[in-house]
Amino acid sequence: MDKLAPQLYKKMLLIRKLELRLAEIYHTDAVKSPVHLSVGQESIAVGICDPLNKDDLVSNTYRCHATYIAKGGDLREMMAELYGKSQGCAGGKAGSMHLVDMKNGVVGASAVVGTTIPIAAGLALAMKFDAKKTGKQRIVVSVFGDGGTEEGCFYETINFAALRKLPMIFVCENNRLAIHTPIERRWATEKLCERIQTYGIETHKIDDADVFKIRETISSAAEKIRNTGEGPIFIECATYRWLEHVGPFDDHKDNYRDLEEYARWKKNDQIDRLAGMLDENTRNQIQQEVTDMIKDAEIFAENSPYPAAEELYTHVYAH
Amino acid sequence: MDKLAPQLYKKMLLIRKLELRLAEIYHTDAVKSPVHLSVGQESIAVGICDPLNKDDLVSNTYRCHATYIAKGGDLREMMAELYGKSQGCAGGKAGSMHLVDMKNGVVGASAVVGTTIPIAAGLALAMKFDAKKTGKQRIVVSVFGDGGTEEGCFYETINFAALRKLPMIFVCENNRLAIHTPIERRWATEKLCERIQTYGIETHKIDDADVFKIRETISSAAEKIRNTGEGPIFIECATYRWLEHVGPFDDHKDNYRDLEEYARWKKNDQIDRLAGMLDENTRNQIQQEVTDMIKDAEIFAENSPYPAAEELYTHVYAH
Amino acid sequence: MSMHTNSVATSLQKDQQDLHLIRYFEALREAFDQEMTRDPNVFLFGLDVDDHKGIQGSTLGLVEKFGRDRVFGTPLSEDAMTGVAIGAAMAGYRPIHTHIRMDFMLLCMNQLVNMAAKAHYMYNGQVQVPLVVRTMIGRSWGQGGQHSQALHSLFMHIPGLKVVAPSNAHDAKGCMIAAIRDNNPVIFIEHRLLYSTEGFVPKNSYEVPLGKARILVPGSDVTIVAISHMVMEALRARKHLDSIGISAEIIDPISLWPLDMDTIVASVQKTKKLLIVDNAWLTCGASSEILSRTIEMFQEEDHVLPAIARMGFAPTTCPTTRPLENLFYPNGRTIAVKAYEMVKGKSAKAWEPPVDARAEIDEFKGPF
Amino acid sequence: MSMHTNSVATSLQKDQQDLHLIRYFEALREAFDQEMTRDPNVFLFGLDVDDHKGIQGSTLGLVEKFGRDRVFGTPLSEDAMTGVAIGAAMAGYRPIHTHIRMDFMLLCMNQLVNMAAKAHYMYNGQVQVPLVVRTMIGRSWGQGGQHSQALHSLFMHIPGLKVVAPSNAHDAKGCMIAAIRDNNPVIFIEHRLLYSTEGFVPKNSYEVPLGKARILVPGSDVTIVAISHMVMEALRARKHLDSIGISAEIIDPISLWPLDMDTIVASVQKTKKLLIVDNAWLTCGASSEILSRTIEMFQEEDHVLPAIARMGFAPTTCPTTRPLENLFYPNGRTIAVKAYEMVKGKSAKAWEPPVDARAEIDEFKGPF
Ligand SMILES: Cc1ncc(C[n+]2csc(CCOP(=O)(O)OP(=O)(O)O)c2C)c(N)n1
Ligand SMILES: Cc1ncc(C[n+]2csc(CCOP(=O)(O)OP(=O)(O)O)c2C)c(N)n1
Ligand SMILES: [Mg+2]
Ligand SMILES: [Mg+2]
Repeated sequence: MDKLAPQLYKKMLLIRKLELRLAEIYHTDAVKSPVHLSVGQESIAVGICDPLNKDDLVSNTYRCHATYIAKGGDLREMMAELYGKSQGCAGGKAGSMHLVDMKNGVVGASAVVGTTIPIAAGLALAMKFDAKKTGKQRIVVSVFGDGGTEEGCFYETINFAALRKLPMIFVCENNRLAIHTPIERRWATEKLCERIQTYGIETHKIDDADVFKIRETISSAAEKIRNTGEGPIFIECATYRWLEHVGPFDDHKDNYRDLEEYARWKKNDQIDRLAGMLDENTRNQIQQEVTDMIKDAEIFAENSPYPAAEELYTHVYAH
Repeated sequence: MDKLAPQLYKKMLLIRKLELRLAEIYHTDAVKSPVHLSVGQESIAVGICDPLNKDDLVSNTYRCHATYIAKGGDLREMMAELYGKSQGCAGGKAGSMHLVDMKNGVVGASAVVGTTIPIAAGLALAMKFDAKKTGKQRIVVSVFGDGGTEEGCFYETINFAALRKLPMIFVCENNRLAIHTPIERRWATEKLCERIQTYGIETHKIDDADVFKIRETISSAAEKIRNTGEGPIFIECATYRWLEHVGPFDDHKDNYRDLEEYARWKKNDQIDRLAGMLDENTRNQIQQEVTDMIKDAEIFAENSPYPAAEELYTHVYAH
Repeated sequence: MSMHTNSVATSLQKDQQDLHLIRYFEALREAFDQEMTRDPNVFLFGLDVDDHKGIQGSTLGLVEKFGRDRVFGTPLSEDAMTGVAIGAAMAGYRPIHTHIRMDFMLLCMNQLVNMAAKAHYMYNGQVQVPLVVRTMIGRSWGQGGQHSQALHSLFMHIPGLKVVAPSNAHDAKGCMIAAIRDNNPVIFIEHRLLYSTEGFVPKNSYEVPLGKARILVPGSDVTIVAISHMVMEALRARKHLDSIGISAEIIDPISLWPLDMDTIVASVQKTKKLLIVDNAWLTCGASSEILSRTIEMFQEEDHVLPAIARMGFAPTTCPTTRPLENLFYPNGRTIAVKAYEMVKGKSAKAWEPPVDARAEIDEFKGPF
Repeated sequence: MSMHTNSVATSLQKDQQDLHLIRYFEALREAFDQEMTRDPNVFLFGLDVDDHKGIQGSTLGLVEKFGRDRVFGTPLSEDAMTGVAIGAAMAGYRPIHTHIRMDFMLLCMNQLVNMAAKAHYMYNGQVQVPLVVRTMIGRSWGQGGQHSQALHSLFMHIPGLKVVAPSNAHDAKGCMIAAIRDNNPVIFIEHRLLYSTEGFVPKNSYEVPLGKARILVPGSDVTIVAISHMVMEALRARKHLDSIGISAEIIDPISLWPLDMDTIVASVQKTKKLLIVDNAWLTCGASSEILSRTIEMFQEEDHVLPAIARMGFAPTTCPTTRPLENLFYPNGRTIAVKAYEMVKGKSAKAWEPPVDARAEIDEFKGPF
């Protein structure tokens, strides 16, 4: 824990501070993209990505800032992408909902719920093939929301992944909301893990968003898959979205959610918790580093030029 | 059982004899349609449909002859449809894979696997609305194969039906084959009922195709739904397809299936079984009735004219 | 914004005295309200139709008025929910199913094309599918490739479906009422950037018939047929052209299928020039079809063939960044220049219209 | 059947000496075999590709030769399996995904349109999606509305996808090889009724380039552009026309996107008449696009506009019964009559060509 706490703290703080900075500057219109912030949910992204290797992959939804950062996605390129600049991770063509950084193992995110789940399985299939040649088993982590599990392709993918024993970990970030609709209006029951077990899949349910627990669960799951070459493993992580579905504000006045639940989650904030585990020096140092990184990314984004007109026509077809 | 055995026997025999007659005449090209025969599977259709009311609905796949007949679909119109004639149940526009007879509660079948499952849920939703006005709860039975449960829309529908407590019964005809692919290559596990239970749905698994058992299960399920206005209920029925996937022949020489399994199922044939329960007189009389009905339908079909050219353009849009 | 919708109202609603000035989404809501009041079989459902934002306001208040049986949200299951809508429609109800982005309809193509479009024909009239599928085209503020598609031509291609894309509050209300009453599946295409535009709308119930185009502004030199949000751009182009003495006739087909070619061809017979501006890609698009049918109808009558040109989305995925996005879409100025070239000939000297105010685009920053 | 494929082979393969006479499905199998041998990253999967029927023979023997890792069946999950293919392609593999009916592709439009078509662009070149989606158009023997659709225009509409529809064994093999090697998603459209047609096919590996049309038979009086199985009907029409002294030039675009308009326009400049015969519905179809681009290119060059006509499926769902199905499709005789009218003028006296032998249609009774 001596090294782990500061490491996880730093990653979570980087996500939190960066997103709050986005929220702060959003009114300036520098960020010209709908932002789906993960504020309050950081422990999942960090718990998942921390034990992964650089050449493992994380696959995501439109709410992708947190995993992008946690997996080691390039911060400058992320910020430039949000600004719509040519040095963005996708040259300004993707925006906030489709972040991508293949060199750091961040698979392109998608704005269509559920879409990336089977694609992650395809990447895992490729890794299974690869492992037969290289002897080295990489893994994919597929992250999606509770809403994502309502799309048919989720079950199609689960069945296929179990049938082919694909080297992947499914992670459901269950914040009990899809936009404003509570889970009770969308799920017939909440026995998701029980259901997934009927496919012969090992499941874990973590209901307190404890970053160490998430990290440890992923870490042993990853090790097991690497050793045997066989997955998948399924993890459901309870969490809570502090801010509005899309945009920089909180929406607690909107009266569609239980503010006591929010208060409970806020009290359980993993960033506060880990801050409390560090000495002041370390904490200050990390906070400074994080602030500097964000500043640096912002300056990079500001200075980056917008893409030239001819970029409209690049990469329509691959050559 | 006194009246039940002859009644069920007659329905099963009608399906069997009609389909075997189709197989017999198939080489004459009178039937110009790909036929997916249910020979060997008749007890499911009959067990399901026998306890239903005329204004209840059965919804089906392309392998739809059996349920069409069992639910009381017009036999002449069915035969004329297979012949491509204007007096067919769909005027010759639908053929074997899309049989329909709304007046007798047979919802139009579809050649695309899975497609009719959510549509059945829509019909059930309508019946739930209707019941609030009429006080009478009709029900829908949605029938599909083991392959059908692999399509994402199946799970989407199950979740929705459970969430809204729709007045419907799901019946999976599990013949362990999708075309030639055995279930082991398609299902990660065979815990289908366990999985469906996680939605809070009552399930029943019938593994011997016993027509009385199927009838009784459906009958109590239907009664329960009618009384409470709340479903759904899920039933998995094991069965076995005696003939090839599509076409009039058996394909046992093709070596993709376990012939011992076939022999076991043949020995368990519900038509033979019920024949054995009847006295010779009753049996003979039923056989004669069935033969006459088929002959009558054939003559009707033969004499029916082909649709006129202008029929190509009728019913493209409803007015 | 009221310029063009004004003209619609004045030119067409002379005898419907009781107008009010409302926005596109309010016009839709009024249609739902009136039809749900009139016909107890109409119900409205889909993701988020019942939340406190109410699909950008277009469904607000309906739960309270009609109850949760007739206005309800769903799980994220576009495919099955479309099947549910079809089943309910077959049973005699009139569902209105809502997608907040047209891109999501790609998840339910099987149900729409294989069942909704075909059921009435394939079952030889035994069932009807009186279904309205509302769907919104997104645009701007970095929505990008998967939230900005306009896929109407995919539906126009399929016999059995109807497709409408009203461009103003008046037609939104009237078309929605006609679509709800129609006994066929109707793909009802809204455009996010039209939601806040205002128009004079009759307070009473009325139908804008599916299959009838509207001449928004008459003109004599060139016919501009524009679709959905491109109607607004075409009207801007018309102003530019007017300023240099070119008179453009602006036609809004409103209904993309059935398609009122008679109105278009009559106009082109007068102007001899047709510029089609689709709010979509060109290839196999509505623009190809309008061009093709115009040529065919002119040939049929042995008329001299008119000059025809098309504009639409750039043949790329929609990029998020503003400078590229601006190039992706036609606009009032590029449309005006194209029409100018058609009227004046290729050798005419270059003309650059002044920059437009385009409030609905320039000021849009959500909500999404 | 060998008539037209013969002519392809003789006119185009003069220097590829080592030919053999094989059927369409065998040509496909040869392409798979050779490419899978050449490139270990190619794999083939989809429902039933590994059973003893092997997709009408086109995949037979491949499991035995390449093993179950590279040739495998799947559950009935078209949507997710398409995502799996895309993921594997992004990871550097070259999957060939198979659908036995084009109608089933409606289940995976989201993956194809929102991801496969867009990934390379949206992620600015960070990934490629070298994917082949094989899909078969069904026809005849009561397959009807949900097993006979030809939906190529839906894919042509979407930037980022390529679409090919070879009409003969030679092009099937060469196009498949080109499609497998292409770094983009390619929708590869086969037609069930072409499966048994024979053609001379080089034994070696070769590419038929995506984006190049083929003049199958040269002619001077009218250009007939025909797609997929309609190529066979157009060749029958050519014979009828020939018998009354009309010389038709038959063009097979092979590749529907990219579309080789240059070859088409050069032909029409010669013949001044273009008849487009699509194996699909007309509205927003390939025929609209070919017509539109022809007009645009002629206008661009200030050429006198040619006479253009289109034929295709009747604007209905495909009925199963033979008499109606016969009316649903264009055929050699109706094509010939249309071309005759275009050449002779509307007032020409009626002409009725003799009945054709059409073995691939008349004798087809499955297997399905
Ligand atoms: C297929 C699809 N349907 C609907 C939407 C609109 N939409 C965007 S986010 C969202 C909610 C998703 O909820 P969940 O998966 O739980 O993720 P969360 O936002 O809670 O992280 C919805 C319905 C979409 N993007 N894609
Ligand atoms: C969506 C779709 N995919 C594939 C097919 C091809 N197909 C026709 S029947 C069939 C097998 C279906 O198996 P199952 O659901 O178990 O029904 P059974 O034939 O055993 O009655 C398949 C794959 C289809 N018709 N529809
Ligand atoms: Mg959620
Ligand atoms: Mg089966």
